[in-house]
Amino acid sequence: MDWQAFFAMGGYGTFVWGSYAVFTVILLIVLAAPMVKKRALMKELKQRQALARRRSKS
Amino acid sequence: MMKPLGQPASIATPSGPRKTLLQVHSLFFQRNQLTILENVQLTLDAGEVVLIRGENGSGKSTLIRLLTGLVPAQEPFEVSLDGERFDPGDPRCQVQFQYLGHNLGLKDNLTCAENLKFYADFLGRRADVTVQGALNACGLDGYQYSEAGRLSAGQRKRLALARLLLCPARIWFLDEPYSNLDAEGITLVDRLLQRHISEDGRALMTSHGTFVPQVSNHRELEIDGWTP
Amino acid sequence: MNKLTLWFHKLGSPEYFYRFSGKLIPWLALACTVVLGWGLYRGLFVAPPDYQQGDSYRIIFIHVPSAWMSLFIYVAMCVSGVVGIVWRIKVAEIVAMASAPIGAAFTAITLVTGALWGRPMWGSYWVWDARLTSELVLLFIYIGVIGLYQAIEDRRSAARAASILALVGLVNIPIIHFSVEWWATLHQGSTVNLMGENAIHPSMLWPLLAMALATKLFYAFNVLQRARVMLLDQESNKRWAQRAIGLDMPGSAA
Amino acid sequence: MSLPRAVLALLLRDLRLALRRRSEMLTPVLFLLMVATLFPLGLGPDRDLLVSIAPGVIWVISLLACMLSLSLMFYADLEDGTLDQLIISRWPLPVLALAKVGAHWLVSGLPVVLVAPVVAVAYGLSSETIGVMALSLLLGTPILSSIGAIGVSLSVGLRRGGMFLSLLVLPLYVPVIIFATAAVTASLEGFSPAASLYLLAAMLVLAVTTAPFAIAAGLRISVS
Repeated sequence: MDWQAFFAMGGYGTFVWGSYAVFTVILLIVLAAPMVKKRALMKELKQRQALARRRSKS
Repeated sequence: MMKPLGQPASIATPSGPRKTLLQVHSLFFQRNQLTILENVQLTLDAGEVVLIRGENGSGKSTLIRLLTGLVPAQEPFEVSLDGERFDPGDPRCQVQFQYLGHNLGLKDNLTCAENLKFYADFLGRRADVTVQGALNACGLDGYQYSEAGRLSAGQRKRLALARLLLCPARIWFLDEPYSNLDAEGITLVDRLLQRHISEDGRALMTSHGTFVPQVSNHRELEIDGWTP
Repeated sequence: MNKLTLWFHKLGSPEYFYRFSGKLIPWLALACTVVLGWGLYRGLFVAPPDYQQGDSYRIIFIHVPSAWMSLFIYVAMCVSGVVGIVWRIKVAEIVAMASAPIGAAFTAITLVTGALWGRPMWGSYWVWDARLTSELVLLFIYIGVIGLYQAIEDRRSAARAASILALVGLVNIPIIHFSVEWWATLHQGSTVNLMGENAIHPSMLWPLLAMALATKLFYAFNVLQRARVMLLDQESNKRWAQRAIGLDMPGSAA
Repeated sequence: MSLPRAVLALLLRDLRLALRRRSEMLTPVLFLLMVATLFPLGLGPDRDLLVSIAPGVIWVISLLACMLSLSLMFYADLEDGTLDQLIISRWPLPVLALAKVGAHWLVSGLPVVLVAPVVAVAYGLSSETIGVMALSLLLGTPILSSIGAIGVSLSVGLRRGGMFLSLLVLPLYVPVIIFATAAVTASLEGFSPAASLYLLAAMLVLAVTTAPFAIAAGLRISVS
């Protein structure tokens, strides 16, 4: 398997790999977004729970 | 600081055996996860004024806007009028009620007469009341040609009340009718209410103040609003 | 109520939807990676270079599936939007609004890969080709829908408003596509077709279909992930939601 | 009490209001005139160039001129509570929405249609092409008003809805721009503009018959 030729993509390497890079990066961002949002939501709800507990004790 | 969750507001009402004409069952409303209204039971008989009292933000205005269909119901609630289903979205029912909210529905650049003339054409006019007659009845006799925008808050409220007088409706939904009115204005509201219920009409009104409608037949309900 | 509508009705309840989608996501993710891997392998390593375009045509394996997805997700968004508007089902509204960003992402991918492919083909990054122009307008519609959803405060009315805008857009998309197509041929004559209408060689067709399936699987599990988080956010005061994430909050609604 | 009378009352009320603020009525026309004079300043007075860009330039400026006053369509009604009265009245809201769109078009669309030929003369278009342009504007500006009204009804509740409006509405204007300018360009180059004008007319019928329902739905959301 001639890796050198493979990456060259018949001279269009920058365009082909550029496209695949964009594809991967955008989809990774789309993939990660809900996970980041869930972590932020959990943190906020934990704070609200702590506050609610403190308020219900006082 | 995150507002803590309060108890949902509910209206307790004596379920009298009398002829119930406008009945509301299990009304529920939630805004941004805060339950504002829950299991609201409400009856409104012909010839009666029901006053709903409660602090600001306790859901009074929301209740009225729900009943008039301005705010869509999140859970379907039952409203029946004379036994039939009262749907605020249905033209047959819309003909029967009028709504007066915080925003009075007046155009500042139109004169008092033009504002009322529009509603006479748009909502229909009672045969026995003219535009000028309504203005005079509400103490705005000299103002028919002055622009609504130049009136004082009290006078603008009187102009809105003139619309209630002018256009036919069996049910009045009034949100804070007493606000911005002086003592004389409040007696005007009471006079209009008295005349309305004497013609077998009915009115549901809200107020956070202490005034009680001086009319022959009224009932008070308390929204035990959630404590912020 | 036959089984299907009963299931569909149950799916409408947030708690059931949350649990049901939770079980489904791992399988969808697994299937997506498998199909994606196979498609990429076939497309990049096995498929022969094109006699005209050489290896630059391999961009087709992500450009075309993304273009299909940009439209597929838009239609899916409108369908769940209609369900949300007509029956006021919160889950449907959430699924519709969760789809919008994914659709916009695929539209952006289509545009960028189209430009990168156009450079070697036509010599410039942006060509007012009919499809690329319609795709650009579609991106603006997506941004409009997402923007409107963010701009309105109350989540339920925001979802309704954005769904209505999406439906208005849906009616306009064929008209836009037709008018841009007509406009492109009017001004430049039919440009060489990026994908070429000539019969695609099977060794190229299979990876293309595999990638199309992979992107759909990706959308499926990602939209469920997003919908679950948005559902938790909106139902955070409900006990079932708090139990689902291991919290118990005094004074929360049933 | 009949629907036509109510619709007429609404239309006349809006026109009377617009006439009370006559200066506001002039903004679309002044915008068209001012911006139309910027292009020759920017591109040079060369006659052939101006003639060739005239259809597209004049149409785009007219579109933007119509958009300027779009946000006024429902904003005042929401603020002063008249929109509530429209919604809870017994009259079908889509019909009332159409009346509002009609009133807005008479106030902002029609003046643009009347003034654009003047600008077209300044750009050196022949009288026959100017006729086609006026017709394309006459067919096109009502579409802009009705589609724009959908965007307005959805964003009227927002604090800074105006700026946001163009983002919602411009993508939907693409077909109108394409066929309207195509008609004028066709007549400029001596071809018959009939095809484009018919398509524009078809879009007008589609817009006027379907947009009101979306506007009504949007208004109900913005009010709640």
